[in-house]
Amino acid sequence: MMMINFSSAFIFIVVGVVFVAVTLLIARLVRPAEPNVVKMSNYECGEDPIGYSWITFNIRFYIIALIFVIFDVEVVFLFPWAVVFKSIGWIAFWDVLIFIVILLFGFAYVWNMGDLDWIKDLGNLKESEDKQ
Amino acid sequence: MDAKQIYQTLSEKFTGRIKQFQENTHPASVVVESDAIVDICSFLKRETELEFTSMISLSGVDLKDQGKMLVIYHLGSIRHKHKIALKVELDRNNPHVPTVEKVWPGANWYEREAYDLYGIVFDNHSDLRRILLPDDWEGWPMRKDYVYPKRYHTWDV
Amino acid sequence: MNPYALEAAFFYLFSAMIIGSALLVVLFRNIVRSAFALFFTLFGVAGIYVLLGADFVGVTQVLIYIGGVLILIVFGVMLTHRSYSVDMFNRLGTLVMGAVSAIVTFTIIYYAVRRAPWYSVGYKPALPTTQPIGKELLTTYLLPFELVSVLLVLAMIGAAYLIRSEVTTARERSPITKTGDNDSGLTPEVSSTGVKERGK
Amino acid sequence: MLVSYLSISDYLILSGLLFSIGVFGVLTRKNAIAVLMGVELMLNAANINLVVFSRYAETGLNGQIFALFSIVIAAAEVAVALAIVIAVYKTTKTIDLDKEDTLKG
Amino acid sequence: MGVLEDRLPENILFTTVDKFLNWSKKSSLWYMLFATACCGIELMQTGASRYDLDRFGAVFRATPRQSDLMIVAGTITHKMADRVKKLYAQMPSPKYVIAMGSCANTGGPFYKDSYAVLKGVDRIIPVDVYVPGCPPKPEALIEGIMKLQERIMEKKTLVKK
Amino acid sequence: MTENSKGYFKKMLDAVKSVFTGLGVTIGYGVSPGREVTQQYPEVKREPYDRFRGKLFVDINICTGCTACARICPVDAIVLKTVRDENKKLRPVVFDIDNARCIYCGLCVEACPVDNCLYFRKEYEFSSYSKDELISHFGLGELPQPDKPAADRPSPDMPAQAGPAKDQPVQGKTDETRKEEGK
Amino acid sequence: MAVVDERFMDLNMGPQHPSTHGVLRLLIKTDGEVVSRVTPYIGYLHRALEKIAERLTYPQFTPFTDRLDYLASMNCNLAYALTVEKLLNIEIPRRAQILRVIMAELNRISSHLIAFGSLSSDMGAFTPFLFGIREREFINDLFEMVCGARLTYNYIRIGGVAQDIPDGFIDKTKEFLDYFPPKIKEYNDLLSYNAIFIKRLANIAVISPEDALDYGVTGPNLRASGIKWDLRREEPYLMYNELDFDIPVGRGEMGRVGDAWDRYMMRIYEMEQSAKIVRQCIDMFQQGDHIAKVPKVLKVPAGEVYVRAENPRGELGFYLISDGSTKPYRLKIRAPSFANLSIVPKLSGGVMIADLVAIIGSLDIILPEIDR
Amino acid sequence: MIELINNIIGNIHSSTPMIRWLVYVMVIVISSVIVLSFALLYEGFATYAERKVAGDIQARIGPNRVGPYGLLQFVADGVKLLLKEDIIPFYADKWLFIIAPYIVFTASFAAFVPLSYSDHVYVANMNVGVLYIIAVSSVVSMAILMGAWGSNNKWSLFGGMRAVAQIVSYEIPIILSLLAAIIIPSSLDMKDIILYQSGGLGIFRWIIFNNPFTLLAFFIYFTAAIAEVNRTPFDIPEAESELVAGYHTEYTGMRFAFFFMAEYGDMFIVSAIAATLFFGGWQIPFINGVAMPLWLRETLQVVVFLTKIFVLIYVMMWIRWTLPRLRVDQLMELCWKYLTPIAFFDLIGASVWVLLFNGKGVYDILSALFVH
Ligand code: SF4
Ligand code: SF4
Ligand code: SF4
Repeated sequence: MMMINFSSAFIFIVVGVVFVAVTLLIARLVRPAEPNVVKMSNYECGEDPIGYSWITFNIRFYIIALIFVIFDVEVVFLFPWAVVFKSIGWIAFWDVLIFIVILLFGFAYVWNMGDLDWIKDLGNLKESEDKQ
Repeated sequence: MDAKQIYQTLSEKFTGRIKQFQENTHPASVVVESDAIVDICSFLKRETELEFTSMISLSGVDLKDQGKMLVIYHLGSIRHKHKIALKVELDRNNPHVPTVEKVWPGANWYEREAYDLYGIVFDNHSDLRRILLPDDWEGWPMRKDYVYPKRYHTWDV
Repeated sequence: MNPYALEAAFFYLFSAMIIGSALLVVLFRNIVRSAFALFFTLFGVAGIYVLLGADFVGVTQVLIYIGGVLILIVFGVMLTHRSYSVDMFNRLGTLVMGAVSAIVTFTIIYYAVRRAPWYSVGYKPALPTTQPIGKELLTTYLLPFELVSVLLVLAMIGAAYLIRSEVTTARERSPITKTGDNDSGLTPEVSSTGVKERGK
Repeated sequence: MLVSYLSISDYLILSGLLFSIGVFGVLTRKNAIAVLMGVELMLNAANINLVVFSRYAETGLNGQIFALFSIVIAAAEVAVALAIVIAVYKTTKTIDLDKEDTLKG
Repeated sequence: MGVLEDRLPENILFTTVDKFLNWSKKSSLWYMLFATACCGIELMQTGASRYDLDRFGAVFRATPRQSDLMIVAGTITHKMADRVKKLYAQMPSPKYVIAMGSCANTGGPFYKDSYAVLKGVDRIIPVDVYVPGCPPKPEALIEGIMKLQERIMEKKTLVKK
Repeated sequence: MTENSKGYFKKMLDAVKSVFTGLGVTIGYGVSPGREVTQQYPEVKREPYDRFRGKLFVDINICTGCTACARICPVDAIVLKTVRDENKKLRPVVFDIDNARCIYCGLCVEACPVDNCLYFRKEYEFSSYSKDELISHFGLGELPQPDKPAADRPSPDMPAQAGPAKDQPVQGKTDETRKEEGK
Repeated sequence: MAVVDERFMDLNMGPQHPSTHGVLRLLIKTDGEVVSRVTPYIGYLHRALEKIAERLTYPQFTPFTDRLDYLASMNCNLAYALTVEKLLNIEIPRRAQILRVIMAELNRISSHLIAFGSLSSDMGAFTPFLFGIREREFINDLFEMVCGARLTYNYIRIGGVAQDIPDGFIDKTKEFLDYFPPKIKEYNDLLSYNAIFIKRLANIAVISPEDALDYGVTGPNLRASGIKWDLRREEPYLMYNELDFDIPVGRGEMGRVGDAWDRYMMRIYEMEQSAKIVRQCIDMFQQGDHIAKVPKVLKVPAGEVYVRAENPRGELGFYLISDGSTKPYRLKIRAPSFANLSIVPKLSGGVMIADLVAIIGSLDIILPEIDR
Repeated sequence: MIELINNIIGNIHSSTPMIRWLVYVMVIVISSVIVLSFALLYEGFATYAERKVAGDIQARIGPNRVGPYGLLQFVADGVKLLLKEDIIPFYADKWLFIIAPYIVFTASFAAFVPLSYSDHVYVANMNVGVLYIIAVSSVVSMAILMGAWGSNNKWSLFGGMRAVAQIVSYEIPIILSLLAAIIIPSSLDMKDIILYQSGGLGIFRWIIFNNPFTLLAFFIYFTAAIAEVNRTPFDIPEAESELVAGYHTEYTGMRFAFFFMAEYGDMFIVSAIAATLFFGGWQIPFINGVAMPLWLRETLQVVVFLTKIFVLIYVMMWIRWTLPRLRVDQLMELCWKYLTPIAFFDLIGASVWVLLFNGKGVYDILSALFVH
């Protein structure tokens, strides 16, 4: 039965894609198309874009994603645990408690090191604040 | 301190560089040499009895008939609640005056505006560009002899 | 048409998706596109897992690989992307070398697979896997299970350490020294006054 | 009794194909992250094998659990590898493997 | 050109379809959030509680890519004119323009003595409806929009022109 | 980055509390919408106040052609051309008000020496598809037509007909007149 | 191959951008979310008002002052009228003075309502914005009743006001004064003391008093920095010295003195004060002329004056040089927002893009006044 | 209905496998089309409802001209978007730009699969249902990134980056709070979870009332879910006042519509999860035990389930039109420093509760107490 269920998911995906495609096809039939150079240029509040938008991006986003991935992997392991938790009982609880505590150690570390903060050099700021 | 006293303080401190005192204007104005303006302004700002903490406004004026241009600095003090206007007379054909941007950072934009509209050049200004008009605009529109353009870019004005 | 035919159909479909997009991954000149092509590969692999009755692994594949690792990769690409560094491939020689070794690898695998006497237990009915996996994890694989946590924490700490030195704020490089404060964690009791006296 | 159209070898060949593509990517790419992507392909090929065995061979769920662990390890690997790549990039402004000896060594 | 656009012969069915399409166009006029001067305030007031443009299905969008209607509300200076042109160009067809207020119509107060003001947006982009006033009352703007709706209904979409 | 744990929870509680205060305000509107605020425009029209400055109108028959209005108008929205008729009275041959340019400032109305000659109506809905339609023509034209009510008689082609007059036409303010005034 | 520093992105915010309050353009140099430098570009609404003033007669220019700061047209009318009157040296009838104060203060409320509303919509809360406009409609009605226009009033004239108030105006104003204060409480509940809102604004873009003075920041923004400076008190014009009202000053309630939240709150407090002033004025009403005798062709004696008045956004000054003719020789407009905006580059090094929006919103600038 | 057809398949069990499978595929295709039409209808209606709710809260009316009560508004919007020109910016990465809407919409649509609308009305009973939904919706972030990067527009890129950072971050508290609920029925299957919550008058055995930790878990979940679907106060990826329109700035016409629909689809999904996991899914309050015909029960169940979802959606709209938005760093702070740790401790607390009381909820315990 399981495969059936997932095949229905697959069929949903197909139907979704087909729907989008068909709609865009219909749209293609009825919509006007009058491209010109300015129209195809990128919007930037009415100005000509300066430079390139595909530039290297801020590293903070990477840190967020990094921490997320680690947590993501961890919580995925909690799903099998959650469904057998009641039947196994306290042992399962302690097992997972250790599991989580180890993780929380890491979490405390990144928190402490300021990896969770967006702006990190608050040191200077503190000084300037003290002066005032 | 009223304007008269301010004038006296100034003329004592900057003998020979203060040209004239005009009492009938409101606020009373002191005409000063253009190259002394920075010294005078920083003096006015620093001196505790004067303490002109802020520059209220800076205006350019085109005195076409006299072949002159004026730059007028309106100064005010929050603490002492007095006001004064400083005037600098410039040659209309080649208006140049040192910037007071260092004294009041707020002067930056006012000077750019005067440059934009009158073509008055503020020496040593950090960023003297047109501010209100497009960069490719021609002429100094607030001058009395400005002729309106006929066409701009691709359309009629 | 029978369930096995359906399975076969799905298999070939997913295989096509995997192989096609994997080729794109290694062939696209534009690395951002490669990264996005990897999306389809991973998705196809998830499909294969499900097809093999490993629903939990399949879903995990989507959740971790697509929703996590791939995003990490894309971010990595964006972080190191330079708009003018287009040439991503080595010289032609390497290309040929690579192709040859890939073909050799495949040939070896192919013959190994074909030759090997697979004594298959045949087609097992697919059963729900989440519960058994949970049981196994908490019993047989308890140690690895805990080690996973350690490993991940170490990876997190290590990775965070590696890039931390690179995180500077714009203020350091900013041409203008700023006077304003931006509130981040340092808020002196911002909302302690939350709902205090209204108006005047 | 119906006969499966697919046998274990079909899956294994698929994984082999994916693996060789990964090999190709690893060998030919200059960009470190692109190489990493090749590695991911290979890892996925290996995972397919694991799951296939858990399905067709008498290994119970072990294959799947191994696949899970492998996914975890892949995630950790990518996280650390990318961190290295980024750290190197930030100092040298390139992740070109030809020019970058630190990454090679 | 769309494949079907302006291609269909005129008959009852197609004219009805056309009517329906026009109805949808007129009922969903998303206007661009674009206001330069005083008229912009009245534009805001029009969108706000008292007049509630949303009743007509008109909501604002911040990007020209998703807007149908550009309400030029306010003075357009020469410095701004290029941007207006560009924004107009970046809107996808079918698109409409309402010139709101004297400034957008003719330069209004700045018609005579200003060197910096564009004397009417119709010099740079095509205008569908002119709404007079300085600023026009919100009611006047709504009336202008309704005028525009009437005009949209008269247009043809798929049927041959 | 050690957070004061008391502050941590207090902050949270205050935040939650203030959020709920805000939600309380909006749900008040949510359950009893103050819909009466909205005036459903095309059906419900609020009558503008008496002083409302809408479209300009001229009672051309009592206009003396003094051009005061045209001179005061800061944007030259009024174009006025007068000729002297047989009684030596000024007669506004052309009296165009460009509604697309007028800024509804009311200076002309105040300047007009004749009561109720130039006045604002409460009319404001006159948007149009073309700019020319926005010019209202009130001029009397060449020939006197006293039998017709002149107030809003449409005479689109009037300016063209207003040929050379016998006397020198007194024109609405032009650049030259402007210069004179301002010395 | 142009090598750019790829860590930074140059981003245009405006001229068409929802939160630049018109047509301001900010060129932002940003490193991801953090802004490293902001360069404002203005002049997209430069309408040459100063030049127009030189080409029109004194009364003719009044309507143009409406377009100066259109959110506070009355105040602009007033400042201009005061300037010309100063040169003319005429006495304004008492009734006209009271009327002027009422109008100026009502207009201050309506202007602050927009300030309040637009800041709230910049912060992502759209509802308070509409609430602000809803109350503003009430004031617009009042103004339409008095002068027939909703936005560009042209009501306060040289010598007085254009017309006396119509019947019913006083009652309606009183009605408004009763209606309004509860709404302020609503705003406070909904927005001012909302934790998110405070978090967004407190400690953001703190303007120190020194900076404020250096850059010529005036009005509520200056007062938020803790300087008690209100021209209605310091240089009383009209009959402000007879009125009893407080001048709210920034106290750093939620963070530091002079932060964005303080600036925002100044407006809320000032609305309350303005309502109070209007109430007093209504009690002080007396019969009399609404306008002094002013000659039809107005020739202003030669001279120079700089007159300033407290506008909702700060000090609006007119520097007028008259050569004795019917037209100004030079009319320089000292617009409060011009100075207020010029501090933005200084404030915005190191803030985030979202903060930039908060800064612009909390300074409550208005473009026509900056560009003139 | 689907169950019904399943029964038919059971009846034709004797027929050849081929026919059986054909029928089965047909059933799924048909049901997917039905769900699709329902989703589209709902999405259209939701946009209408959003505007109406906004209207209510903002003391205005909202759409009321287009069709009766403005009900046809979304039809008009949809058809109009169909008629809009399609622009692909010249410098965009065309493939990514084109693919993104497909994935966004499909992912949001595919998440509808495991939902259980009533006892017998469901598409598929996945035994990893909850996890499946989470996994499928996590794909959205990838698609958004594609669209944002593909647009080659700075605003889009900002929006995309923010969206991804936000969506992935908030996934953690979501999963953790869901786990706190999942350990009680010990299943990931939506139907099992709902069946577990039967009894207790159809209300008191809802998981949200099971213990204090699940109550807290619901609030964590709901907060995080609002962030997951990018709505105010967490709408920074499309913050109008900051980023113009966020990641879909460059999208026009239909392509934009898909993003838009996906957003509303996601709202439905997160509300459906909340309704299923915390509010007893289709358990009918009070009259659950009453005997009634099957069709009536099924209908009622569907209605009840949808009502629960719509109430939650209403709350989301209500919040949207009340609160200002957070800044991106505050958003991250909220997630990592508040929600995540709290969710962790909540999970631990919930599991302790389960062990202590053997999985019994407050209701069970109390009724046990009172019965004895
Ligand atoms: S038409 Fe009048 S109100 Fe409108 S922008 Fe121009 S001056 Fe302002
Ligand atoms: S209202 Fe003002 S602009 Fe209009 S015609 Fe009269 S004077 Fe001219
Ligand atoms: S001012 Fe009055 S009387 Fe004189 S021309 Fe104008 S409308 Fe006629």
